[in-house]
Amino acid sequence: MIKQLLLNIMLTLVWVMLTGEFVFGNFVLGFVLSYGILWLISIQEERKRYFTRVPAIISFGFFFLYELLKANLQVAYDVITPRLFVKPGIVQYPLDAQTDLEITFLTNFISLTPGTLILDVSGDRKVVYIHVMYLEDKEAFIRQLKNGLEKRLLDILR
Amino acid sequence: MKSIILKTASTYLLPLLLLFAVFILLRGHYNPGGGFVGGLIASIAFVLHAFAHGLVETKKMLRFVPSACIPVGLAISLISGFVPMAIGRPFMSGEWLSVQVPIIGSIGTPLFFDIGVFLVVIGITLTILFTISDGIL
Amino acid sequence: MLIAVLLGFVFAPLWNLLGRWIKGSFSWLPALLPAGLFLYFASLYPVTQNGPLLTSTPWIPSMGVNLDFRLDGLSLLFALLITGIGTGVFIYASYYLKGHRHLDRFFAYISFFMASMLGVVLADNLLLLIIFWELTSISSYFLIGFDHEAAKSRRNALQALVITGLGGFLLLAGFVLIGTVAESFSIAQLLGTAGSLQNHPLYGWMLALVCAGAFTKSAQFPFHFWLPGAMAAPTPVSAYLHSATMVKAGVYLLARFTPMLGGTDYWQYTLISFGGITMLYSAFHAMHRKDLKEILAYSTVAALGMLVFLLGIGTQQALLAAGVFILTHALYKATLFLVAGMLDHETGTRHIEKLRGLRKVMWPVAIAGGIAALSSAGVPLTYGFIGKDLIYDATLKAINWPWVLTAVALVTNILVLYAGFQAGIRPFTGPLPDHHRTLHLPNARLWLPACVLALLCLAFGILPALTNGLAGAVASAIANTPVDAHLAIWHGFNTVLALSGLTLLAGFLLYGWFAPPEGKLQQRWEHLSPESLYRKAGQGFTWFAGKYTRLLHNGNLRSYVFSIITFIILLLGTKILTGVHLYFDRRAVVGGLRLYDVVIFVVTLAAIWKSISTNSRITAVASLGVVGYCICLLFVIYSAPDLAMTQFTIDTLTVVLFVLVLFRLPRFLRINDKLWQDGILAALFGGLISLIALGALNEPTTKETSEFYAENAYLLAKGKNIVNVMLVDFRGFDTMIEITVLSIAALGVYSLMKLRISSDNKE
Amino acid sequence: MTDQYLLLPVLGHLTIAIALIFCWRRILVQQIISVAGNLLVLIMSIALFHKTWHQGHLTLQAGNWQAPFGITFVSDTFSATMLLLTAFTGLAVSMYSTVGISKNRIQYGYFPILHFLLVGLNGAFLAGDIFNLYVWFEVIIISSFVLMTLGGKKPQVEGGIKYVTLNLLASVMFLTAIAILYGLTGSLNMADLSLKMSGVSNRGLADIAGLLFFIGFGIKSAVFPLYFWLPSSYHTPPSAVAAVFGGLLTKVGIYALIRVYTLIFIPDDFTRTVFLIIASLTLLTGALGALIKENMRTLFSYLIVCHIGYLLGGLGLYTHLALAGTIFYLVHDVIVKTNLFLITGLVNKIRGTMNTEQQGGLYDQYPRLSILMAIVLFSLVGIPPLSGFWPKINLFRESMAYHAWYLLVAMILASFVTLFVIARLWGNVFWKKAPALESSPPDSFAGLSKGRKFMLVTPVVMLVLLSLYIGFFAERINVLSDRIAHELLDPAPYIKSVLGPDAVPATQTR
Amino acid sequence: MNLRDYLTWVILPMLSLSVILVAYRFFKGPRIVNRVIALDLLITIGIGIITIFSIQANQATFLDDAMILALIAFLGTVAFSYYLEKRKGND
Amino acid sequence: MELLLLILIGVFYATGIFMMLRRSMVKLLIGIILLGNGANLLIFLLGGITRGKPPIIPEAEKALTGAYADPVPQALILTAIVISFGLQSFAIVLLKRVHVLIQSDDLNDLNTPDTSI
Amino acid sequence: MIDILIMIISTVGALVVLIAAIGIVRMPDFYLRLSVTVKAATLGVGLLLLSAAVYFATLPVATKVFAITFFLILTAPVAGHMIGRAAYITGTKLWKHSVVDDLEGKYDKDTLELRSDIDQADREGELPASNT
Ligand code: NA
Ligand code: NA
Repeated sequence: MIKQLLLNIMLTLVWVMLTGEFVFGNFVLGFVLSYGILWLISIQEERKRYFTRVPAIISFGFFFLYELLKANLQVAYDVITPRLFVKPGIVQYPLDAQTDLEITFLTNFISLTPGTLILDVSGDRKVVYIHVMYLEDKEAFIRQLKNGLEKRLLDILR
Repeated sequence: MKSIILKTASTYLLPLLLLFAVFILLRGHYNPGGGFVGGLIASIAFVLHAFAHGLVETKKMLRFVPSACIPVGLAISLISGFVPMAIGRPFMSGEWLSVQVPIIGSIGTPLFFDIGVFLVVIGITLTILFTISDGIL
Repeated sequence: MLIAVLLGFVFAPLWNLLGRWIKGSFSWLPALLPAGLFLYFASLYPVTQNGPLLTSTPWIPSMGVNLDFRLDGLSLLFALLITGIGTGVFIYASYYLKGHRHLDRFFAYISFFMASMLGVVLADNLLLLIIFWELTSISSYFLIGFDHEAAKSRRNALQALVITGLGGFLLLAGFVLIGTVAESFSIAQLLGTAGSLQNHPLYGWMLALVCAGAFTKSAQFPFHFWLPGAMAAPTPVSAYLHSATMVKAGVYLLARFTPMLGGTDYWQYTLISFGGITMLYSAFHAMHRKDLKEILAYSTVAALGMLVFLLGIGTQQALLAAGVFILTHALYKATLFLVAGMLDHETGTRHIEKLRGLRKVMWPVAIAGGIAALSSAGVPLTYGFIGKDLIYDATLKAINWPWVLTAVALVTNILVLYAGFQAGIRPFTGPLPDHHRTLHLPNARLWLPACVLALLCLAFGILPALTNGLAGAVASAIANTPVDAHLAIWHGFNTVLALSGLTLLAGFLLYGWFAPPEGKLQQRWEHLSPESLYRKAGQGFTWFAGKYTRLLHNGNLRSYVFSIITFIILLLGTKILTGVHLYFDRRAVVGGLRLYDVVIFVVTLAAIWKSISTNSRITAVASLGVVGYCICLLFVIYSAPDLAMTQFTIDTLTVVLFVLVLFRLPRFLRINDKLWQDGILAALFGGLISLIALGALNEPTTKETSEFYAENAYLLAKGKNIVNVMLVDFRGFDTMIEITVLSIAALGVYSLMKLRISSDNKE
Repeated sequence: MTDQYLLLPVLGHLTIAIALIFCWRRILVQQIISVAGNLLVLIMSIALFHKTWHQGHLTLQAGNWQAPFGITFVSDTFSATMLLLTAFTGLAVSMYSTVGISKNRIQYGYFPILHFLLVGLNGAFLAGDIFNLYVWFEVIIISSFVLMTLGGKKPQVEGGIKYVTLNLLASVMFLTAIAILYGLTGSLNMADLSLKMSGVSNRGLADIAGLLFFIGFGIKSAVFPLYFWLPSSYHTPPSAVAAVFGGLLTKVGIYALIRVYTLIFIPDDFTRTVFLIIASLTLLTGALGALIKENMRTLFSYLIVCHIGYLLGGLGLYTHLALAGTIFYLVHDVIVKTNLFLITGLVNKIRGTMNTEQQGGLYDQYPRLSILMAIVLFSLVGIPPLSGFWPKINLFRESMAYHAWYLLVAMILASFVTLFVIARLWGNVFWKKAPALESSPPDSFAGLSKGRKFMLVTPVVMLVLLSLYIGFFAERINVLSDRIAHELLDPAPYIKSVLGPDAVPATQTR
Repeated sequence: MNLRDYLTWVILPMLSLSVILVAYRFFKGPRIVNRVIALDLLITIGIGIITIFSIQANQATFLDDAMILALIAFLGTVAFSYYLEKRKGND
Repeated sequence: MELLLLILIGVFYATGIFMMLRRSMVKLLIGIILLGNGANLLIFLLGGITRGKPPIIPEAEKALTGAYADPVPQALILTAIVISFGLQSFAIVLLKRVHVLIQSDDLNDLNTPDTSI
Repeated sequence: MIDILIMIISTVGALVVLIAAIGIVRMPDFYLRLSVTVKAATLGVGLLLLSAAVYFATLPVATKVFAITFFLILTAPVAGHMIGRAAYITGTKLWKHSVVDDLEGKYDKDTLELRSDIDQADREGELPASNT
């Protein structure tokens, strides 16, 4: 119930921002539209404590940007220099994330980080398979991901 | 296709895309967009959902049979054309109300016409795609 | 007169409605129709003596087609024959076909025919004439095919229709030509300006087309063979249509056109040669036939040839002879047909070797047959004698080669005598075979008409002056100048009499001594006969049609496309090479190029190339996607954001569509033949389009519509995106229809995928 | 003169079609709505014809935008006549379809799509805007695609592929022509184009644009050598569908051709010669094809091709009389060809086959029906004074006047072959005894109830009466054709009615 | 050098070069998967080009097209993946 | 750019026809799509192309002034694109149906209705 | 000043895009190419968009730029996952110098069900709760 309302308000805001007109009428219109759409597609799953940890989000954002830049530079360097340093491999990575949303968030962020790409999630949602460009040590890679990205992300989501 | 990631993504993309579709529809008179593109985007949203969740799920989620949009949309467009005739002007003359609404601008028969187009496009795209993918998605 | 003509058409369906009575005891009822009409026309005889009787009723004045009728000597003679012999035939048929399950239909057809025939001879308008002309062909078709379950009937009916139908179309062309040249379709007006057509540069065509109509209808060599084939019809029909009336329509036509087209050398040579050959050819054939009706058919053809021949000679004597011979021939030939029909009806055979001594069981028939045969031979005191006299008189007084023409006439007459005797006398002479002893005299309704006609032969033969007025009127009408007729038995001892005597003598000797072997002639020359040549030509034509049709329409879509594109290239190429000025304006065409333009261009070209050259379907689809996205980019750069959006969404959807369908389909066919041929054609086509586009690009254009939209989109239509305003307002109707198109497509997809019809014949 | 209700026949069908989609699965309701709707549209069309006849050109500016800025619809005598013919055909086919079309097809949208097709046809006849005409053509082809393949049997879809491909090619050519035309003039309104064409300096390009239209419309009207799709496909759909196709689809191509070649372009000598030669070849090709076909509908398909030659020939001759003849022939052809395919359907219902060799005995079994059919067949041949005869006089006459002897020969030969094949058909189907086949399908006509028989036969009777009317009251039709030819050759009133009285067409030598 | 020229002579050529490179991969393949990612990248670069072009032409309107591209390109890739899984590599 | 577009249009028409002349049904369809693109570009080109000036009236103004792209061809192409989409969808499905019935991609296998009497 | 900023941002963006383009040409196997393209392009285009936002400096444009970037970030990894997975299933080979392939043999040939191979013993007891 609350989730629906939140989603609704969020969509209304997106609407207003998209249209760029901060008029009362536009809020109403946006609310009505998103209400209609939500009614149309009714998503069943309920989720608790939707977003509470704003600071965690901000910190995660900076962390992610840092990772992004670092890895991008690495790839860029590799691409424009004549020799290739890549040591690719597909790694099975056990998940702590459980819900679909958690998994999706996690995988998306892993993929967005250069050098790593999610290929698939196992049917039982226990592991993901990650393609890694610079794989020096499999165990170290897994550990680093566990304590870095996944932990921070789950802190936000749970 | 059994992908949790795609499923989740499409679940959240769907309302966004639909909202966007309506946005594109309504602003068409002032900016690029309009009933066609709006309708196409809305249908793409559903098609994406169908790819992720399977056709059966998508149909279950929809509160209407997509093909029903066709006659309804056609009827809306046609009626918006007939309205001016009722007051003695040629078929499809633009008739405008004096109120102004944000984004949309003036409310008039062309707007309803475009809404009809929007519905028809959703109806036909979904009918075609759902019919073809019946049993394979 | 209009009513007189139309009565037959009115009664035709009526007989059908009265079917039950007609098939019962009221079968004589229809005969009242021709009888009444005969009396009507007979009553008009005095009126026609003072010149033609004309009536006119407007029908289609804007096309110059009116219900104009004329009754002059010529028409009257034919009208009387049609109704008079018609009466006899109706009565005869009412018994001959008694109990036939389609007797009502028979009377319907034959009334219809009678009316059409009356129309032909009475029409005073060329187009009206051709209408009735075609109707006679059609009704003849139905009558020949009356016994339609027999394959032979159907075949012969079709054959007759084909020949006369072709003639009809040619005649129509001829009439239209004459009408165009003379600026009138009215016969009266044409007769009034007679003489002007002969000098027209297209005279030859007029003559050829009219003759084509006349010769096919009147069974002139080499179109004659449909007539013996038409004997598949019931005998009353043969007697009526194929001896007395319809076949003479061609003769009538030539007679009618004598003043308008006649009198020239072309006319003479054409008619005389066709008529002469026909006479000899068919008289000779008549001698070799054993089937009663075939003998009569061929002798009829000979008589028709004689008539054409006489019209070709074209002197007053010849025209008079033709007029009298029409009557003579109609009387005796109808009689002979009726007799033949009775013999067939009673004995069940028409083979002359099997028919002997029948005078003993059916004497009135024998008398009728005998008189008719004598008349055909031209024995004095029969009307045939008068006719023959006039013919010799005409040939002897012909302008060119009188003796040659006379010899032709003589030979024909001798042979015709033989044929007449074979049909009218031989069956009744000699001993009666045993199996014919049980026969008895048929109903009077059968023999009475024949006897009446035979008596007329005799009556006119003894008192030829009775027909002076009519014969004169006929000749006058044909010649378009007053001609007096003085018919008499005795003209003194002269060449004509000698020729008549010679005819009789030679004929009797031939009849007495000569018995042609059966079928030998036909067997030997069959493959050269016009009929078999016609069949071969027909087969050849059909063979050609098959080859041609299958060559073009061979079932391969690509060959269709190939032909169409070739045609387009030839058509437009010819036009461009012959009459289009194209030039290349460097500034307008090349100016303002940017790097990304070139990149987009190159990528598009490469993607197109990939999409046509790849062997993988999915790669082709992906390449198409690239093509689409490049176009989308072009649209953005060249100021069409709406187009770009639509192009992009639709391209993506098309990819989805392809993907959903494609994986169920087999791989691309690996056969890739005719690459060069197709490639060159396609390149030519593309080049052509580019060239045309270049031309159009260089043309300056006004932009007043776009300017109107730019100025008024917001002020009048309250929108700022002009393209969208056009779509929903200025040109909203297009959009309305466009969504209709989409809806139909969706319904189509739905039904195509979901509907399965199991049963084979369900529609 | 402006007429707000000009579009009623179009909008009427559109409304009916939409209403029919709303009652998607209800067969009886659909049948009733369709027949009643067609009757209604017939009345509207008669009213429109009446009004056009008495008041001259009627126009409607859709959306109230003055020409050439909006989309214009014009009803002149030609359009109104075509509308009337379409209405009669529509009514006949709709009635016939209630029994002649299987329930399955009705459940899958037969009736709405039939009405959509009629929408397209009526719209095309009224369109006064070249791009709008294109869109109407698309309505026509897409609905014909659907009707062609509805049921999805093998020959249907096989023929459908060819039909679809070649018609799409035609659409592309049409669109290409529009592009060139817009590039040359910057206008789409046909009346406006008529004025602007005279200002185009590059005459050759204008002729090229015209020829592109000729190719586009030529494919649609199935002239040689663009006809291939027709004999590949017309015999595959149900007879009722084939009847609309046979009666109207190729004619709308000819209509458009006549329209653009009288209003926008004037054929130069080259184009006229092309038309005449193509017409002759069309006549011959159709005739030769008809000669060798044993399947009734294939045979008739070739006859459609053949007889298009008369129409194109008349346009190529391009004189008043020739155009009048063409119009007359068009009027005759629409009614007769429709009826021809309807009776084919009846024969098929009775005998269960379209092959003439396997048919027979109809004359004995159904004499009255046979006579009815005979009238249709002989009208087609043009046995005078039935309807097909009259126009030939003008066409013969003008081809002589123009010294187009080859056209004359082709017309005579085509008439002759038509006569021959029809007579042969009559012999085979009606006269001959039905061959006693072990597996001959049952007569599915005899078993029908009186009411259903009525629905099947009434349309045939109606159309027979119409063609008899055309034949016997040829004066009326001739006056009509004459007036249409006059209007076509003098477009000034058309232009003035669209663009206002001040629009002055350049004096053109015609 | 003003902004417009800079975009025209530096940024757009860079993007054009990228297009050429990606197109090369598209045409070279090998196999459809490589083409699909190349196609995806082409569209992404297309978004960039449109963005730069909108600055250059001073027309924010074109960003709407970029938005549509961003939204929808995804569907194409999903469809291709779907095809590949169904066909299991059989082109 | 006009020159490049001219060439491109010619290539679209040529390859479209070339593909229609192949024996494969799928290629036929690709040909139809290419032809349609060619026709659209032709309209676009002949309507006159303008860089970077879409026919949209700016926020503050009430009418479009100066140089701008001709909206008419754009509206026409838009209609044409959408219509082609409808027709192509139908054609694709028809193709699928044909394939289900004859199990072949070869157009030469499609001549039942032509060669049957 | 603003112009300089735009130039810098757009140059960086274009460079990133260019590197991705070079990468897709140079990388030896499919997975590496995919890896390079997905994010490099996202980042690059994001920067280009940012430059547009700076240039126009209006809220609607900023919103649009935000929306586009958001969509790209949301969809690009998913798309990469989809096509990468499809590629693996259809047998696209890894580069010959690849270090490890944990995925090998994990897809069920018929159902394409992906196994995890950890806690084989546990699997019998607790089946995933929300398996569709
Ligand atoms: Na490197
Ligand atoms: Na131009």
